[in-house]
Parts: sequence; C-alpha cells; structure tokens
Amino acid sequence: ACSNGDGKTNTGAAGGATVLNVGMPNGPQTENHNPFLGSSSGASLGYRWMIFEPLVMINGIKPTEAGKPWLATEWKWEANFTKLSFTIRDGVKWSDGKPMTAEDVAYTFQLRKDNDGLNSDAIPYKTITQTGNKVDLTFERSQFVNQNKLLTVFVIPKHQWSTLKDPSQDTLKQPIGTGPYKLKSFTPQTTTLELRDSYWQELPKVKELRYTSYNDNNAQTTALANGASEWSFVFVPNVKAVYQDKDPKNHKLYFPANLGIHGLWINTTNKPFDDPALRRAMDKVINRDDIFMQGEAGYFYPKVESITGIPTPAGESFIAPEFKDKKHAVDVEGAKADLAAAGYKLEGDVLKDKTGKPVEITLTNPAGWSDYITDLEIIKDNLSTIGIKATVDKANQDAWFKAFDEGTFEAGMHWTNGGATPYDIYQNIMDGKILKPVGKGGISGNYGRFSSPEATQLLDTYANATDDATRTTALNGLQKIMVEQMPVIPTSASNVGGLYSTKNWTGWPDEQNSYAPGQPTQQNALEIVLKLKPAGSQ
Amino acid sequence: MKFLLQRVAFYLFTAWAALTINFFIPRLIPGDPVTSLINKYQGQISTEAIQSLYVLFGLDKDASLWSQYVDYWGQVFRGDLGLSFTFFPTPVADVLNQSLPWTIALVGLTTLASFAIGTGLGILAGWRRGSWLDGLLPVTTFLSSIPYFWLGLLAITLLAGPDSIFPSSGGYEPGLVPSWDGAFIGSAIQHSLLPAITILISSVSGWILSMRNMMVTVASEDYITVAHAKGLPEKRVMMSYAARNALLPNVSGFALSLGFIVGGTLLVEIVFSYPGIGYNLFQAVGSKDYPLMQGVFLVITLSVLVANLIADVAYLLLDPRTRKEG
Amino acid sequence: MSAPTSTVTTVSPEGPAVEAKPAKRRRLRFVANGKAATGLIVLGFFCLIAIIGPWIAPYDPSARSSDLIQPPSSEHWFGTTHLGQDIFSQMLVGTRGVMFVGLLAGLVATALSILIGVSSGFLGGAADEGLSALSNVFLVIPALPLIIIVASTIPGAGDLMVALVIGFTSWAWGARVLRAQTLSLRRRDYVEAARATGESTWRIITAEIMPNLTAIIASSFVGTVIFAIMSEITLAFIGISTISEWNWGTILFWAQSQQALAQGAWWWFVPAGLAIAILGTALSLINFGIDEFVSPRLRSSGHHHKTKDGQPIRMRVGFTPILPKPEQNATPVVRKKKEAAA
Amino acid sequence: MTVTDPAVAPAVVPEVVLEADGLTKHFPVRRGIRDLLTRERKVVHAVDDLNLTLRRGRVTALVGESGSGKSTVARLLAQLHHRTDGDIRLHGESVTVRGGRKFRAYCRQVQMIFQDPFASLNPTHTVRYHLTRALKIHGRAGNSKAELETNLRDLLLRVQLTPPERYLDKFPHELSGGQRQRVSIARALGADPQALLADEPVSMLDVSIRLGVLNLLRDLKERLNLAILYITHDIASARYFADETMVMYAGRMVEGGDSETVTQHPAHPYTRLLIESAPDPDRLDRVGDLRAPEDQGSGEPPSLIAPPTGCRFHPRCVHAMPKCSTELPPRFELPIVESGQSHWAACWLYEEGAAK
Amino acid sequence: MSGKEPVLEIKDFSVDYGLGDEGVQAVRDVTLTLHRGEVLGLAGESGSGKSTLAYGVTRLLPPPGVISGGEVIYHPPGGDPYDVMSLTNAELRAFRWAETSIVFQGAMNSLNPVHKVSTQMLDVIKAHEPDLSPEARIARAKDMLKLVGISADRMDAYPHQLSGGMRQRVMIGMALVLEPQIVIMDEPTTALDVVMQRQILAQLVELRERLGFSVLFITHDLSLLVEFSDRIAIMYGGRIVEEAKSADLYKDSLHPYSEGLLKSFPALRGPRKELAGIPGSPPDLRGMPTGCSFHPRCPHAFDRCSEEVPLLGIPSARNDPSRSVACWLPGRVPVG
Ligand SMILES: Nc1ncnc2c1ncn2[C@@H]1O[C@H](COP(=O)(O)OP(=O)(O)OP(=O)(O)O)[C@@H](O)[C@H]1O
Ligand SMILES: Nc1ncnc2c1ncn2[C@@H]1O[C@H](COP(=O)(O)OP(=O)(O)OP(=O)(O)O)[C@@H](O)[C@H]1O
Ligand SMILES: [Mg+2]
Ligand SMILES: [Mg+2]
Repeated sequence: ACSNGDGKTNTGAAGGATVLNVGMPNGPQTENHNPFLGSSSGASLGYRWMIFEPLVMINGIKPTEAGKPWLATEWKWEANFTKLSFTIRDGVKWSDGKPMTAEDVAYTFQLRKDNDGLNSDAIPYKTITQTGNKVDLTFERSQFVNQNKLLTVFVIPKHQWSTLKDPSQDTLKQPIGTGPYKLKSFTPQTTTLELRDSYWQELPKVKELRYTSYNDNNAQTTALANGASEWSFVFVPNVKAVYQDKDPKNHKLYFPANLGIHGLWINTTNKPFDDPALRRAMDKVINRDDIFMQGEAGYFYPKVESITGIPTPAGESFIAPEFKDKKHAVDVEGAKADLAAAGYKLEGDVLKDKTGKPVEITLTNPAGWSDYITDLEIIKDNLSTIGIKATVDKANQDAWFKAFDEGTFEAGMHWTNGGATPYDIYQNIMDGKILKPVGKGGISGNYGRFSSPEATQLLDTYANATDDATRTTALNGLQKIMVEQMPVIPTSASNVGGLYSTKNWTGWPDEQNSYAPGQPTQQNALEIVLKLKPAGSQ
Repeated sequence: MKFLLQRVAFYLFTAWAALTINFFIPRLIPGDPVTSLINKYQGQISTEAIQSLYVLFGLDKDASLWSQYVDYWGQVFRGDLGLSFTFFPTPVADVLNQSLPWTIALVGLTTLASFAIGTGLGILAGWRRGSWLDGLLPVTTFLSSIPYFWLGLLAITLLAGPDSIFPSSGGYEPGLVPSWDGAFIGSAIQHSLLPAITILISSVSGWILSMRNMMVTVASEDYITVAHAKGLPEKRVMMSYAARNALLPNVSGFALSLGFIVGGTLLVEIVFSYPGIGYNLFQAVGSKDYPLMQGVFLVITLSVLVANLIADVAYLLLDPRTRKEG
Repeated sequence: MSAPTSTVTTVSPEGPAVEAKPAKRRRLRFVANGKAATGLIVLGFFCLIAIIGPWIAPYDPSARSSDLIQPPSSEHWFGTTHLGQDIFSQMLVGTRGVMFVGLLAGLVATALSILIGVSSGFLGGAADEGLSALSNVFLVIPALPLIIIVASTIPGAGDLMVALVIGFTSWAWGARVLRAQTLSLRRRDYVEAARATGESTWRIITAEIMPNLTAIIASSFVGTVIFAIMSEITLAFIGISTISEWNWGTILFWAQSQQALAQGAWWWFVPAGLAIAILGTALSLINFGIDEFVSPRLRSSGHHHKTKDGQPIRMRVGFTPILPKPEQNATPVVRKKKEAAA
Repeated sequence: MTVTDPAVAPAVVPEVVLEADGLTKHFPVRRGIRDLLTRERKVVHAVDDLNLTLRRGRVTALVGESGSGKSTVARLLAQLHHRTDGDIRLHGESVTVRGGRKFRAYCRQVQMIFQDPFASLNPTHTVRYHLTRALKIHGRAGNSKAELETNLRDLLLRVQLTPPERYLDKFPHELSGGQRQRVSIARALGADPQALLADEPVSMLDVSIRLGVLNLLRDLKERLNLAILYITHDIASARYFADETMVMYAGRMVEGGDSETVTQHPAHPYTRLLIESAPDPDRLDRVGDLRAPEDQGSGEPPSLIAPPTGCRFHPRCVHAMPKCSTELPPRFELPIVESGQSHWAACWLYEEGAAK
Repeated sequence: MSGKEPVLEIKDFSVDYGLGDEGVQAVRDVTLTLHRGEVLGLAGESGSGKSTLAYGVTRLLPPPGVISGGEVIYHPPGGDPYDVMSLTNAELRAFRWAETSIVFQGAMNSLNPVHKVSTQMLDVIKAHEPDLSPEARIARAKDMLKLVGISADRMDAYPHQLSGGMRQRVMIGMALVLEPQIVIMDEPTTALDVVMQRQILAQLVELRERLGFSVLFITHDLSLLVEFSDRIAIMYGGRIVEEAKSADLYKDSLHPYSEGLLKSFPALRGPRKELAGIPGSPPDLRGMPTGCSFHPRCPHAFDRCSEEVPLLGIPSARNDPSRSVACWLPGRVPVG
C-alpha cells in the first residue's frame, strides 16, 4: 500500500462532484500496475489507461476513422504498411517531472520487440530508429491489418523501465506515466488515482478516480444499482428492473458494437454439417432477436443484423453493395424449402439428411456462461422448427475449450477476434493457413476447421494489398463466402459497452455522441474521463 | 515431552502426505492458465496473444513432474510459493498475505464467538433439560440445515442496502486504505457484521448440540452426583464439574473447526465479496492458477495441522489424564 | 462323539419344539422415536419425489415458454425463470439428482469408512497405523476445497461423478469414529468369546462387530448424506459441476446468475433453499434419533413428566423431586419444620 | 513338572487333559510405531514360569488378587494370546496354533467361559444364534434343521435352562445374569470340550445365583468328566468348588495343593494374608476389629513392569529375609497334613532347615 | 457403641422410577432407623433397592427417580429434628455433606478426573464453611488425608495418579472432612480386592471411634457385614424383610431370604458343607409377585404368602425389640 487515504466516502456535495467511482467485478486485486500485464490490477480495473497514454487515440467503435493525435502529433504509413514513422509531441512530462521524449517512444517499441512476453500482438518488428523527435519503425510484413494496434501503443518511460530487472515480471509499484492521473493508494478492493498537477492537455474535472473491484457480478450490479459504482462493465440480467429502474433518469447503458462477433460455430468436418445448405438453413431459423433479448438481456451483445456477420454501425462501410440491405430475418418456410431443394426430408418433426439419417446436433458451452447457455437453449428451440434435434451440453470450461481447440465439438457459441476492419472476424473464422486437422490442438482460430482455399487466398490478398480497391474486392469476396458457406452463424456483436450514471458526472458517450466505446477498461476510457463534467455544471 | 515429539513426527508425516497431494491435484486438472485467461476475457484477448502469455507465464518450457516436485519442495522450504498466474507476476505469498488476515479476522473471530455462544447455550440447555431451552434445538437445527450461501444471499437482500447499516459486500469502505485507524477499523467491523451474523447463525447450532449432548452425558456421571452430594453451589457444579468435563471432547472439535476456517470460508467470501483466502482459492481454481492453489492449500493444510497440534496441547493441558508423569 | 445325555433333564416336552415367537427386535424401537419418525417421513417424501418427480412434473423443466420471470400462479406453482421454464417442474425433476448424489455419496463414503475404519480398528498394528494415517491425511485436507478442485478436474462431472468424488473424499471422519468404536468392541468379551468358540476373523468382523456398529454406521451415513447434499448443491451453485442435470443447486445457480433476488424473483430462489433446509433438517432429526437410540440419556422426552393427575414434574440431577402426597390420610404428615418454597 | 507327585497320589490319577509347563507371558508396553524410536522395550510380566495340570473330572482353582495374571493364564491356555515362553500340552502333545483349522480343532477340546456374562454375549444376537454357531463351527449341528433344533434343546437342557423354547429366541438383554452365564456355558459345551477354562465365571453374579452356576459346573464336571480350570479371587469359593487350588501373586504361582489343605493350612505368607483378609463371619470375635493380625506393609501390589526381584511378595512380607529379595524361591514340598494330598509353596521359609 | 438415640429415621419411604404408567416402585414403604454412632448394614441381592434407598434419603436419585412418599427425619445433635424431604434446595445443599456424606461405589467415577484431589476437597470446605481462611482449609484437608493414610504430598495429585485403594481412601477422607453425623457408604469396597478391603474398613472403624459418626453401610456381601456392622437390615424387592443385630442375624435368621443368603456363602473355615443357594431369580419390579414378594422362591411359602404383604414387625416368637422381620411363617408374624 502507498500513501494514506482520507476517509471520505463519496463524491463532493453541492459544489459538484470531484470523485468518480469506477467498478469492475474482478475480485480482490494485488498491487500490480504493470500496464503490459493483463493480470495486473491496472489492466483488470482499467486504470492503466489513466496513467499510460497511447501515441494515437482511436475510437474503438469507429476503427476506420482517423485517430486523434495524442503523444504523437503525426504518423505516416509507408511502403505498403511496412514502415511507420511518428512525430512525437513536445512538452509532455512524465509524472515524475522528466520530459517525455522520442527516445522513450523508441524504447517502448524496442521493449516489445525484445520481449516476446510483452509483444502481445505478435508484431514482426524489423527496425526501430529514433532521430530527433521522430521514431521510425519497419516491419517484416505489411501491417495493414495491425495498423490500429501499432498506433495505439502506449508509451512508457525509459528511465524507469530500463532499470527493471525483468519488465514482464515486475509489478511496477510506482508507475510513471504521462496520463493526467497518478497513483494515490492501492488496496485489494480499491485503487485510487489522483489528478496530477499538470498535464499536457487541459486537466480533467475529475479530481480523483476510485476503481473498486467487486468479487462478482452480483456485487457489482448491486453497487451500480445503489450508486456506489458510477461506471462499470458487467452483465446485468434484466437490466431494466435491476439497474435502470433504480434511477431511470441517470442510470444509463451504452453498448455499442465493435468489429468482433459472437456466433454459433459449427464443426464443418462433421456430416451432415459440412453441407453449406444445411448451415444456411440453420441460420435462417435462428432467432437473433430472442438471443439478444433473452440471452443477452436486451443490451449486452448487440444483435448482428447483416447477413454478412459484420456488426453495424461499426462495420457499416465495409459491407459489400450486394449485401447492403440484406438483414437477417427468421424464415422457417424459406429454410424448409431450401432444405427440401438440397435433398433433405422433413418427416414429421424429424429432419432426415440425404442418407436418411435424422439430423442431430450437440451444442456445447461451459456451464457457467449463462448468456451463452441461454443462447443455446434458444437455438435448440429454433432448430427444432426445421426438425433438427439439438441437445445442449453444458461442459466444464476446460473440456469445452479443448473440444474447440481440437475440433472435437459439434457446435457451440464462441467469439471471434476483433480489429480495425472485418478482416479479423473473417480471418479468425476462415483462414486456411491456421487450419489444423481435427484432433490437433493449439489452433488460434478456425475452430470449425473450415477449409476454403479461396477464402485463404482472399485473406492473404487483403492483408498484403497495396491499395484500397484490392482490399475492398477481397473483403467483398470474403463476405460472399461467409454468406454462402456460413461456417459460423453470427448472432451478436462483441460489445465495448458500459453502464454509467449521470447523477454526478455528465459528458458520457452515447448513441448520439459516440466518441468512444463505453467500457472503463478500454484505452478510450481516458478520453471519456477527460470529457466528464460535474452534473449541473453546464 | 516425548508425547509432543511423537505428535510432531506424526504431523510431519501428515504434512508431507497432504502437501504431496496438494502438489499433484492441481496438475491433474486439464486446461492451463493461459486458456483460462483467454476464456475469462471472452474475445477481449486476441488469439495471437496466446503465445506471448505462455512465454510470460514460463509455461513454454517442459519440466518433468519429478523435477517440478523437487522444485516445489524447494520452494516450500524457502517459503517461496512462486508467482500467481491470476495476479501475475505477484508472488503467491503476497496474495496470501493480503487475504489471510481478513479470513482469520472474520472467520476466526466468528468461529470463536460461535463456539463460545454455542457452548454457553449448550451448557445451559444440557444442564436445564426440560426448560424452554429445549425449544432452541429444533430452531437451530433448521437454521443450520439451510445452505450457507442461501442464507447469506437472503440476508443481503433483506438486510443490506445503501440505507442499511449492513454493507452488502467488501471488507471495508471502498475509499479507505487499510490502516489501524478508527475509520478503517469501524468500517471493517461494519462490513463484517452481516457475514459474521450469518456464519454464527448457521454454525452455532452444531456447538449447542454437541455441548448439550456432552453435558447430558456428563451430568449422569457419578462425580456430578457426588458434587451435588457435597452441597456445592449449583453454579460451581455446573461449570467446574459438568461443563469443564463436557468441554473436553469439544476442544478437539473446536481446534478442527479452527483449522477449517481457512478452507471453509469460500462461500462466505464469495457471497459477501469478502477479500479473504477462500475467494483466492475460488479464483485460483477458476483460472488454473496452480501456484496460488498450492499456496492456499499449503496455508489450509498448515492451519489444520497447527490447529490439531493446538488441540493436542490443549487437551494435554485440560485433561490431566493425558499428561504423562516423568 | 455324541454328548452324554443329560441326566438332569426333568422337563422334556414331547413332540416338535414349539416355535417360540421371535423376540421383538430392538432395532424397531428406533422408529418409535418421534424425531427419527418425523425425519424418516420427510425423507421418505423426498425419496418418493425423487422417484416419481420426473413423471409428475407438469412441464419439461428445460422447456422455454413465453412466461418470463412470472411469479407463482396456478399454471406455474413456483413461477418461472428468465427463459419461461417452470420452476416447480425443475424442483420435482431436480429432487432425483439431489437424492441420488446424497445417497450414493453416503453409500460410497460409508462403505469406505467401514472398510478402512473397521479393518484398521480390528487389525491393529502396522495396518492400523497406516490406515489411521491415511484417514488423518484425509481429515486434514479440507473436504470442500478438495471436492471443488477434483470436481473441476473431471470434464463434464455429472451426478455420478460428483457423488463419487464426494464419497471418496468424505469417508475419513466416519472411519475415525468407526475405528475408535471397533477398537473398543474388539476388546469386548463377546468378541474374545467368539474367537474362543472358533469363529473366523472374517466372521467376527461381519457378524460380531458390525451389527454393534449399526447405529454408528447409520449415523455416519446420514451425516455424509447431509454433507454430500450440501456439497453437491454448493458445487452446482458456484458453477463447478455440470449443470446439465437439474438439481436444486442448478436452480439456485440460475437464480443467482440471473440475480433473481435483485430482480425481485424470490420464487426462483426460495423453494430450492427451503427444500434443502427441510431435507437437511429431516436428516439431522434422523441422526438425533439415532444418537438418542444409542445413548438413551439424550432422550429429552424423558424429562417432561406428568404425574397421574397431570401435574408436571421437573426431573433434575441432584435434586430428586418429591411427589405430592395424593391423599392426606395415608400417613399423617409430621409438622413441617421449614416451609418448602418449592 | 506336575503338581501332583505320582508317588504321593498313586493309582487313580485321572488322565491329564491339558498341561502348562513354564508358561510365560510378557505384554510389550506398546504405544504405536512411534515408540520404536525409544530403544528400551518395556514389558508387563503378566505371567512368569507357570506350571499347571488339568485332569479329567477335576477342578483346579487359580486364586489371586486382581491383576495377578489369572485371566492371562486362561487366555494363554485358550490360545487367545501367544505365549512368550513355555509349553502347552493337550493330551501330552505340544500345541501352538495361530488360527485356522488347527485352532478350531484345539477349541473343540478346550473351551473358555468369561467372567462377565453381561459382556460375553453379543447383544445383537439371540441365544439361538450363539449356540447354533458353536455347534456349526464344531460340526455338531447335525444334518437337518430338526437335528439342529434337537441339539440346541439338548444344550439348553444341559445347563438347566428349561423349557428351552423359552430361551432360544431371547436376546441376552432379556435374560438375567445367571441365565446369561448358563448360555455362555452352553455355548462352551457346544464344542463338546474336554477342558473348560472358567475365568471368574461367577464374580459378576449375584450372591444368590452364584451358587447355582457353580453347582451346575460341578454337575457338568461329574457327568461329562470335564477338566475345569476355575479362576477366582474368592478363596472360599475355591475351597468349596475346587479339588486343588493354586495361588498366584504378581504373575507367579506361590502356593498350590489340595484345596482343603491350602485354605486350612496356608503356607505362603501371601496366602495367609489372603485368607486372613477374607471376610469371615465365623470369627465373630473380630467384630469391629478388622485389622488383620499381620501387618501388611504398604499393601500396594507391585508393578509388573519392573517386578520385585527374588520373591515378588518380599516388599510386603513380614517374614522377608535378605535372601527373599535376591533369589527366586523354588517350590518346596510341604509336609502332608491330610493323607494323600500334595502341598507346596514357593517361599524360602520352607527351605530345608529354615527356621519356621 | 450404639446409644439408642436415633440420628436418622426413615419412615414409610417409597421411591419410584418414572411416573404414571411407566413408573415402577423400587423402594416400598421402608422404615428404618439409624442410631447415633452405629454401623447399620444394608444387604440384599442386586436390584433389591439398596442404592435407591440411600440416594433417595439424600434426594440424589438421578432421573427418572422420584420420591413417592415418606419422611426422613434427621436429628441434629442437640437440635430439633426435621424432615429432610421438606427442605428447600438451598437448605438441602447446606444439609448435604455437613450432616450426611456419601461414599460411592466407584471412587474413580466419584472423583472429578480433571481436578486435583486437593481442589475437590477444598471445594467442599469452601462451600460449607466460607468463613474459613484458605490456609485453614488446606490444613484441614491435609489433616483429614493424613488420617486416612494419604501423605500430604499426594494432595496435588490427580485422581488417575492414585491407585484404586488410595482413591477410595480419598473419598472416605472427603466424606469425613466436615465431620458429618452420618456417612452413607454404597458398596465402597466391592471394586477392591480383599486385602485392600480389609485395610480400608479397618481404617474406617478406627475413624468412627475417633469421630463418632454413624454409618449406613451398603453391600451385598453379607459375610462382610456380619463381621463389620452392628445391625443389619436385609432388603428384598424394595422392602426391608428383616432387621437384627449382626450376630443375631447370622446365628439365627428369621426370614427365609436371609437364611438363603447366608447359606449361599461358602465358608472359609469350618466343615465343608453343601450349599443350597436360593432357587429362582430376583423379582421383576414391573411384575412384583402379590403378597410377599419372596414367596415364589421361598421353600416354606404357603397360601397366605401370596395373598397378603407381611409387614415388618417384631416377631411373635421372640420378644426381642431389637429384631424385626416381615414374614408370615409361624412364629415370625409381627405382633401388634
Ligand atoms: N493385552 C494386554 N496388554 C498389556 N497388558 C496386559 C494385557 N492383558 C493383561 N495385561 C496385564 O497383565 C496383568 C495381569 O492381568 P490379568 O487380566 O491376567 O489379571 P487377573 O488376575 O485376571 O485380574 P482380575 O482379577 O482383575 O481379572 C495386569 O497387570 C494387566 O494389566
Ligand atoms: N433409572 C432407572 N429406571 C428404572 N428402574 C431403575 C433405575 N435405576 C434402578 N432401577 C431399578 O431399581 C431397582 C433397585 O435398584 P438399586 O440400584 O437400588 O439396587 P441395588 O440394591 O443397589 O443393587 P446393586 O447391588 O446392584 O447395586 C432395580 O430393580 C433397578 O432395576
Ligand atoms: Mg481377570
Ligand atoms: Mg447399588
């Protein structure tokens, strides 16, 4: 623990709020402010972003928009995304008073290059050079698909980190960053940050940030409902009754989608599910609305409407013209007709495949993941309308993971990667380069063992293309494959949402002003905090 | 003191066996910390991160089970419990250091209180059979049959809330920093009230019953009749003759239950979001955090053994018959 | 060699020996105990539900309907879940899992504790030392964490697995008690006498010692059943064991993960908890019954006394009550020297 | 070495059934393997160098205070304990058995009755069960149910539990002490033994029923020609019931001989003390003055873990001589008081030439 | 020794176990007088109600025992007699041990195993004589133990550290420490062997001479009583069936049961005679025979025995007020 805390319990009174209470349902924390480590309390609660700032701030829900200059004032991609040069901002000071320089930035990249453990995006760095206030990076391959990951890299002070014995194993008890906040105190329950004296931008209005870690969703929900937590990201069932109705004026949800999806992954090596026609028919009967309303409590993972599986509005601009208006809708009769055309027979309640065998499928997910399980219950119900008998199997989490990894599952809900473009989604679903045979694990995507040389080719083209036109063509081709082959039946988009209260603070992002995702643990959280104003001060 | 030496030898053996089991059980669990971490952040950690995590956790090297076992013992003796995966790279010892006091304070004090209250009531119920105290038994039996977590959740719903004196979760007020000042201690006590009361409710009946039964058994011993015949004051007969003897078998039960404080608090800590060691175990199991699991086990095992040793010593002190001459 | 015929035989009834009425079994007296009887009736009720529950359940417990989170009504006696599932049906169907795990775990643990406890007590020597060390190790390792870990080890741990895990981890206490008791029984004269008669060791254990352990075995069985049911429900509640099979813990798991209480859906939460409490109480009552049967001193009913004319009398150790004189004419009461202010 | 010298009691010496020669039993003082660390091995010298002969149709009494090793002797003879040293001969053949068929064959001939009839019958079994087992084990149950029934009835009749039907299906707790002891005897008779070891068979019984059981045993001895070892601490009943009497003190025999001689003319100081101490209403002159004529010293029985050297009685003995504490007294034959009876004592007082 | 002055008069004393229908009567209308300074022996076979009577008189019977009738008049030396049965609990506590103390059968069970002998001894003194200084108490306890032959250094021993005989002596010492008028001894020596038994009884006799208390001595060993007590009362089936001076009873017992008892002991001296014993078994409290409860076992029983209960009284044939018997046999029918 660090300095003493004062015994004040909540935000200021009439004079306007000074403290913002952020909560996460992540259990007791240990003191660890290392921003690289996902297991650190800084990452778990999200306050690392209040201390360490990125070179460029990119809106997570609008990844295609140009980023805001942050610690870099300018950046430029060259040589088909194999070279990147930054111009580093002047006049930024570390919280210990030392100036932040391009040297620090170069060191930041060097550190990632030298330590596999810290290079979490597996970026193939080639050279890192610093000249004056410029930093140039080169890469082994085109980094088009990783461009946002590179731009949003956070910067750490060389003078501190070069003294650490092992940066990946240091708990960094005294974090030094460029952000507007510095650590005030740490307890396993609560980390408190206080405002620095100076900051390269205008100082935010929030004087103190309190990050409280609740042991579980219930505790977090209770805290949200009674106002002890003003900002959080947690799954709240029946959110209206449990959260919103407790203070309808102030308790707000904001759950925008990003470019990642959840869907029903199907093992495409299993008969008869290797037949795209069957998968398409399944897609036609799966009720994404029910899944959204019942499984995801009407807000959590937003529904994916496009039949391409690209979440909107984040991916609106990527959708191919031919699919622009194709919204998914439940069409049982259509599905039946398609199946009949493809040679399936519906005998009474039972669908028989071409060989005359009843079509049955086991849907598997870990027991504890109640939203996925609920989704599966709904899917099971939906599939029965076309005579497919589904069983929901609630597996042990590890068993389930292994089944996906080794391709021994039949079907189940799973997520895809997300990124700046839909490429990440498709790559994760269809890439033949990462394909491994059934029974072999260590796969990092393509769990359904979807094998399409065409898709692999298109993904490759996209990643290494030199111009936008080629990319658009490739992506359109991928969408077509997705729609026709349906290796994964999309249901929901990943969210980057949050629940917040406008009682003490206003200026939050919302549907009208979607300047940032709503989640307190995302990099954009800093932007949100910078924009917050005490309620009633406008 | 030969007796004690023998016991110590026995404890060493038991400790060895228990610790060996502790070593093996986590390793038999399929799955590894990395996949657990990825599952935990459904979709928020990209699949490319896997390799970097394996490197980070040092899981990319294969060591034989035997060498791991040897290392494990080396660590145990050095008091080095390794780094936790969940809180990587925080040493397990630090994690435990942070949570253990909470568990010991809450559950330890509650267990003590429960034992004291239960034993007291049990003494009375056993001594005054046929009085209203008999009515206590069915009620406490029912209360103790209620699943603990259910009682806790019910208590939270009914009693806790922003306006109530009972906070619904946590070990202390979020803004406070642990220190020995009034505000913090007050807050810690306030936060422990509801968990303590629920633990008390569900555990006290066991003590009442066992103490009552022992009292009843002892009350028909000859020496109690003799004590009555001696014309001693009733209180003296009840406490110094009956209760003193009836307490003996309960002492070992009490010591055992002290040992189980650490292991048995899981549900309390889950339900009340209490920052103790039981919750650590829950987290460790969920994220395949062997080092943390082993650490928690180590603490639990040692506390049980120590509690047993204390029980032995207490018995030795309380029951002159077990003391050997010379 | 035939025994010399007795010369003292004075009475030798002619004809076949009259089959004497078998002496009343002492064991049955146990049921006469009010507590035990109540407990047994409740237990019987739950066993019945465990058997017929799935047949009499009005709905498929997993079937969704459009009545989401409805409070109890005539269609759904215990209300519905967030998916419109009927909680009453879930309770009925779930009873089987609870009883199955409880009883099976109890059986496994009891069998193990008998095997280990009795043989360690009877054999003595090195075998005893080894087996007691084993039980001590199992006693020292806290059961619930162990169960949680082992259960989470086994992929898709179903009821059977959970029962076995609980059974295999919770025998130690019973074994310790049985060992102690066996030790004391082993020194009893009738065991020695059986040996002197020429009984085999095996037969001495099964026919001479075991019947005298029945009460303890029964009580440790009931105790393990309580523990197993609580553990199973806890495992399901914290989401460690598979929740594909319905049991009360699964219901509570769903209620908890859907924050039923925060939603005000008390009906989702209350029946399962109460059912567990009632079942637990019933089992405890049976155990009290057994305790009182074994040690009659514990019978508290023996202390609520009424005289023939209905006057209550409190029995107290150390101060024997004096019955009020029914009539004054029997013996003239000598002058009361001191007024008894009873 | 046998007690009865053939020269003294000629001609009609009944057949020897069971004899013990130099029988010794030391119980290790054990408290688990943990004690193995400590080198010294302490033992309880429960029985040391005991010689004993049981003959057909004769009752031999073994008397001694509590803890003197009487029960241990019985258990050794019943092969329930392993002897540390010495020999047990059944019909002249040395036997050592460790269970199994040989043990059964041995039990068929040597049966034991326990002190406490309340503890020696299993409370969970009926009389029928106890007796049926005894018969079945020794193959005397007969081939049919009816035959078994007859045999059971015979057994009960033999111990005078009549009518047998009334007792067959009773549980031990439904019987009185005397009846239970009769069932125990019946069980022992179920094997049709030749030697009966009765370990204080009546000490737990009420005064008024004791006699019934003793008389029954005597009757059985006569009719079945049994050899009986009668263990007791009541020397008067030994006089009444036994043909010869042996006195034990702290694991050793100190005196032996014909019952009447031993009780009327006790030789060993311990026997004398025992007899003096026994309540004796006939000596009404002693009313109110219970002091025994001889002072008994500390009166505490010795520790058997470290028994006194030499004669074990010497610390309490008023006649103790220096020799008593160093040398173990052998048996000294005593002058015969009544004709045809042998009598010996292990006491230096009776060494040839010692002053009496 | 026995001046004819009574110290304890038990009158028509009855004790039941259980109440209502489950109740059985274990002691029936017993009338017995203990005189100052005498040893009164109470004999009878197991279950005849000896202990029940002793505990009943002091109201120490464990549940479900209840006193269903009668009086116990205690005559304090130089004070007014009073009925023990009508004392309040507090008065009873004060009465106990100071006036009447008890030595129970098993000394191991009578001493609290977890307290030192001295503690248990001092407890009594403290409870009854709170004004005494602690030193005086200790001195008193020490003296008493010395008197019963236990050296002062054993004061701080725990009961298990003493041998059976020593424990019994401690109990006797404790019973005498307040110099009570009456000491009730319930089979104090049955667990000991004869040598030890004699030692302890010898000591008791000596102490009685010194302190002058009266003893109610309970045993089933009639031969011991004959030797040791002044008078003997024989109990059978919850009643006193005969009462006489020891010598009289031994030489010339009037009740067939006493006769049977005496004939059950093999004699250590004298001619070896055949012993008869008593046929049959003790009566069951639930199904007491009508009339004289001994009649089913009595060799001399006749019709009247099974019809009427004989009352204890001075036998018609002997006009000896020191004797009484309850029997219908000619010559023994009570007069008056
Ligand atoms: N199994 C045993 N282990 C150790 N010591 C034993 C064992 N059995 C008996 N002893 C000891 O051996 C000695 C003789 O015991 P034993 O039972 O033979 O005496 P006893 O003469 O029958 O006494 P009692 O009259 O009380 O029955 C005693 O000191 C006893 O403590
Ligand atoms: N708690 C009880 N409940 C019912 N009956 C009892 C109880 N205690 C004793 N009795 C009965 O009361 C009768 C008298 O018992 P008591 O103990 O006074 O006999 P005793 O003469 O002292 O015998 P012993 O010589 O065995 O000590 C017995 O028949 C006994 O069965
Ligand atoms: Mg013996
Ligand atoms: Mg008695």
